[in-house]
Amino acid sequence: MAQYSDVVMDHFTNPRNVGEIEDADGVGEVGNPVCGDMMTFYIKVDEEGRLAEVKYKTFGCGAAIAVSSMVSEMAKGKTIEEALKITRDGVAEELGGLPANKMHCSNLGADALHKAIEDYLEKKGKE
Amino acid sequence: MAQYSDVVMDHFTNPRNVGEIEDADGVGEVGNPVCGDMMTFYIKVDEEGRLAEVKYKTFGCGAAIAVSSMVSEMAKGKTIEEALKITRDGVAEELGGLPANKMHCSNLGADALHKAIEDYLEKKGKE
Amino acid sequence: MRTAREVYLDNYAASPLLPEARDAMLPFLGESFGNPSSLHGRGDAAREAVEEARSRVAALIGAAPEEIIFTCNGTEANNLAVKGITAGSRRKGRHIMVSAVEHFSVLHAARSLEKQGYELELVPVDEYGRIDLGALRSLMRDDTILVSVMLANGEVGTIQPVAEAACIAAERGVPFHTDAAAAAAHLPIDVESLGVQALTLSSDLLYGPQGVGALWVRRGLRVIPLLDGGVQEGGRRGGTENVAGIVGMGVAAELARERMTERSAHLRGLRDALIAGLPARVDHVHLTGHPVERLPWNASFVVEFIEGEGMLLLLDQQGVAVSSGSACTSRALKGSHVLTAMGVPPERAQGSILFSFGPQNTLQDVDYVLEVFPPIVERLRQMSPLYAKFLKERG
Amino acid sequence: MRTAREVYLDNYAASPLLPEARDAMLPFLGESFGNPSSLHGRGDAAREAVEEARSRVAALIGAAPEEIIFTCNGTEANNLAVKGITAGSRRKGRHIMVSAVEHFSVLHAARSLEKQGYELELVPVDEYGRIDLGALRSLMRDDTILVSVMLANGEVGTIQPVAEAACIAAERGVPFHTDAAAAAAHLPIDVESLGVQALTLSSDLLYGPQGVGALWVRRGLRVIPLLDGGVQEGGRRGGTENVAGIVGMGVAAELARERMTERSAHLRGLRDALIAGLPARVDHVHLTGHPVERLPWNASFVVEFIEGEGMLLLLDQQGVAVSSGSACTSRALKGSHVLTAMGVPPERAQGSILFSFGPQNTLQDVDYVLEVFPPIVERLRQMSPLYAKFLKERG
Ligand SMILES: Cc1ncc(COP(=O)(O)O)c(C=O)c1O
Ligand SMILES: Cc1ncc(COP(=O)(O)O)c(C=O)c1O
Repeated sequence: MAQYSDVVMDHFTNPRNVGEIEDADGVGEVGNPVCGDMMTFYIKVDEEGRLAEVKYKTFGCGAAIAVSSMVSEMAKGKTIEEALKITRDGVAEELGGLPANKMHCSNLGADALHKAIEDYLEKKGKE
Repeated sequence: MAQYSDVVMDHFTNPRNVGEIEDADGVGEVGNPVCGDMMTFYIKVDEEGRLAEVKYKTFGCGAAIAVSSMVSEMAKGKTIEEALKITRDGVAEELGGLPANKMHCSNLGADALHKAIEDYLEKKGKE
Repeated sequence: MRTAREVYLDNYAASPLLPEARDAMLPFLGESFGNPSSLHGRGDAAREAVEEARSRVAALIGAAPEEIIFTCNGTEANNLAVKGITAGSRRKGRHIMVSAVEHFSVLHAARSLEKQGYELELVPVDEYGRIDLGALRSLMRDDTILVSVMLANGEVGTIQPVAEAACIAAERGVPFHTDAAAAAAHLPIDVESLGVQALTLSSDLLYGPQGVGALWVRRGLRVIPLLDGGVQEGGRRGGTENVAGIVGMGVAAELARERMTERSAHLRGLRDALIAGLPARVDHVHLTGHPVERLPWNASFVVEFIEGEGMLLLLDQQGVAVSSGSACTSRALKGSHVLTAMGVPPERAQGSILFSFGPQNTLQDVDYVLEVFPPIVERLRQMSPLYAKFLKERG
Repeated sequence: MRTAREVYLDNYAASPLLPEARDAMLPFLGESFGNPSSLHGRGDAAREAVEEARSRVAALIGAAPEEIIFTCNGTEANNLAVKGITAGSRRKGRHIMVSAVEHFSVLHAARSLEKQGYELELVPVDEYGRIDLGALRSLMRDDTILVSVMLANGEVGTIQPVAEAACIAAERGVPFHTDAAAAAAHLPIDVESLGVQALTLSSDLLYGPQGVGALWVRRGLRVIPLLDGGVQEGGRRGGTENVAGIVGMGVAAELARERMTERSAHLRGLRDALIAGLPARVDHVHLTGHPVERLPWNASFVVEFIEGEGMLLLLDQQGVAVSSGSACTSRALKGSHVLTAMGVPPERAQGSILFSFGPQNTLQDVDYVLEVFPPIVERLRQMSPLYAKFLKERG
């Protein structure tokens, strides 16, 4: 798959932090299998407001899986504010670039993370 | 030139009876260099009404030259009546066939011969 | 990444060139170079080689050599058929019909005509991808000027009832084209008994070289050229001939005829072993296409809950080369129009995978796939939110 | 018939494939087979090979690789340019202009557009075959949507003032296409300084394999595909790529760039030796085309009073391969439209003969021609009624 960088292939082949968090503090789902890619992110926030745990499940192409893995690595240990600054472009950059046609549809990881954070904030607000 | 039969190639390479007859009894010219082929036939008729000599000059493709040569061979020694029975198709047949696209434009030999005979008959009539 | 084993099961995309075809081509890439239009000895030799290839290709489908137009691939042949035949019958009408599962080279050619003012009707197919003959009959009109239905679909393997369809078109006197690119090496074809007016062939799908194809057009049917230029190919297709390629296609066509029975039996064995073995080892895997009326080399599936590209990449890492009709694996990022036309739900179509066998494959290749593929599916499912949902729902 | 010597001087029709190109192609006809669209390792390798070739072809003309569309020959590239650019600018007008001496793949493509309702204007040329720039300027209209003038004509060798012509079109904002098929191996090309929007290349005229060509299209200029199908070539040309052929063209393009100066000097030497030698040995022989602004490999003549096919056949018997633009040697039995456009009288055009040199030719080849050709001319003239007339008239 010459279309993917070595970093993408590494994250696709050995995705970090795959899984669900049963008692997640926030859950974010984006995408749609009809369009090709779908991701669900789970976060656990510690007392200092840091993402202690970030997990995900991903349906989609190699890029989608690598993006999820990279986002989980980038987000882990960050504060909420820091994590909200993770962007699609930033993720693609960390991955050593993504093929042009994968930039939009498969690069949903940051969105899913942000959704999970919003979910957390919303739940927290309600407490 | 796989398009031509061996007989055509032989007549093209070693055309028989090429030339002019200074004091010809009949001369026939057909064709037009603009269209590609042009032939002039010369005949000499003996006392018995036979074609004692048949010569020609030809401007044109391999087929045109081979046709002229074949016609001269076929006509030589024939009576006027016999010579008038030489047809385009007969010439092509004797040549072992001609490529389809050469049947019409290059196969003018019989016409030229007939014109030479007409010329002879006309001159004779005037005598 | 080099793996212990290379198992190439993407013969539909490209297949090893027959050594016999290659050997026949080499002189024309070397000292026998020549242009068939030239009037000297070298041109004669090139022309004779092209004409011999033409006879061989014609023989494969029971046609006359002068009815064969060499093209540069199946795509050009299909474009020439669709655009050339309609342009030749312009005065008779503006309505064209092609099946919903045609290769893009038919479908997109037809769409481009639609943009130019032709009316296009897609003939629907059933869940196995077979066209609806009743619909074909009822959708046909007095101003229909072309029907195109492929002989067999490469993506899902389904063989179409072309003789029946051609018969329906013939009742109305409508020219019928069939794209036999994916089928010609495997199904005996006789254009007379098939009753079609035009037929597409592709060299690479005959195990010949890439860069060559052919369109057969029944004598008397008018085809307006797509490539205007010189009077090559009887004035129906200009351009200097790819002599070496044409020669290679000729040899491939001849060998297709000679080896068809033997090859098909071999391929069918491999195909059936995988079709039987895979669902036995992996749950929620479904064969796509017709279970019986299918190409001997085609084993296509949808694997639920996961997406094709991931399968491809992981199989590639194990040395197994395959393809998929998923949106992510298409450069246009669109899911397979074939699966869609067959009514496969989009999320399921995302799990499409095609194993296409070639003569060089063995039962060991099937065994290897059956060994390495199930863990790959399992691994991707473990990552899949859809699979998690499914498990939860099932309880 | 085998002769002592083989002197091949029909390199314009076909030329020996460069061994370097052949060597680069062979793996792709063997174990490196693959489809550039495939997403596995084999597909990657094929895709990389195609992309490398694209870069090499682009480098030959100073273009960006992604602006290169591979086709199956120069004819397809020209058809794509003429039909694709006009279709892409349909809304802007219906008027197209091509020079009167274009290759048939431009001229007949334009004629087919004319049948579809476009207006075609042929740009006239002078006695040397050079276009009339004043006429180009004055015939151009507000609704002109394409001008196509070749870089050089293969039949008579004349190089066109394309930069000047393109400049005139640019003033009006009209897309300008140039067919560089016959020129690209011999004239340095930089699409920027040339100021054109599209440019045709043909592999076989770069000493690469037959069956490949390319169209360069400047970024931003819309081209409607001729071959609809898959999204190969950036969606501008469908169909499985001829990988081996494309690789061969890439190598040929690279070598054309590297060897251009040296090759041209060599060819020019041969050409000039024949151009000087032939009229010195045979009366009433005239060079056709421009005496100075001409392709290094082209020595074309008209020989008065005789016809081309006869010369070809007799030269072939001496082992010399050449071509002619006479009506009898064209399969369509029409005299050269190029000579006609240059005002050569038809009976003179019948005596057309083209010696096209290639890198493998030597001065000995020229000497051999100068030895065997004069007796052939003499022999045919002795048979010619026109020559007899000429002699008589001269007295
Ligand atoms: C059914 C069918 N038709 C046409 C084609 C197009 O052939 P090519 O890619 O050689 O142009 C293919 C290619 O796979 C095919 O499967
Ligand atoms: C100027 C020019 N353009 C286009 C072509 C067509 O190239 P092809 O025969 O490779 O299609 C030729 C071929 O000789 C040519 O000389």
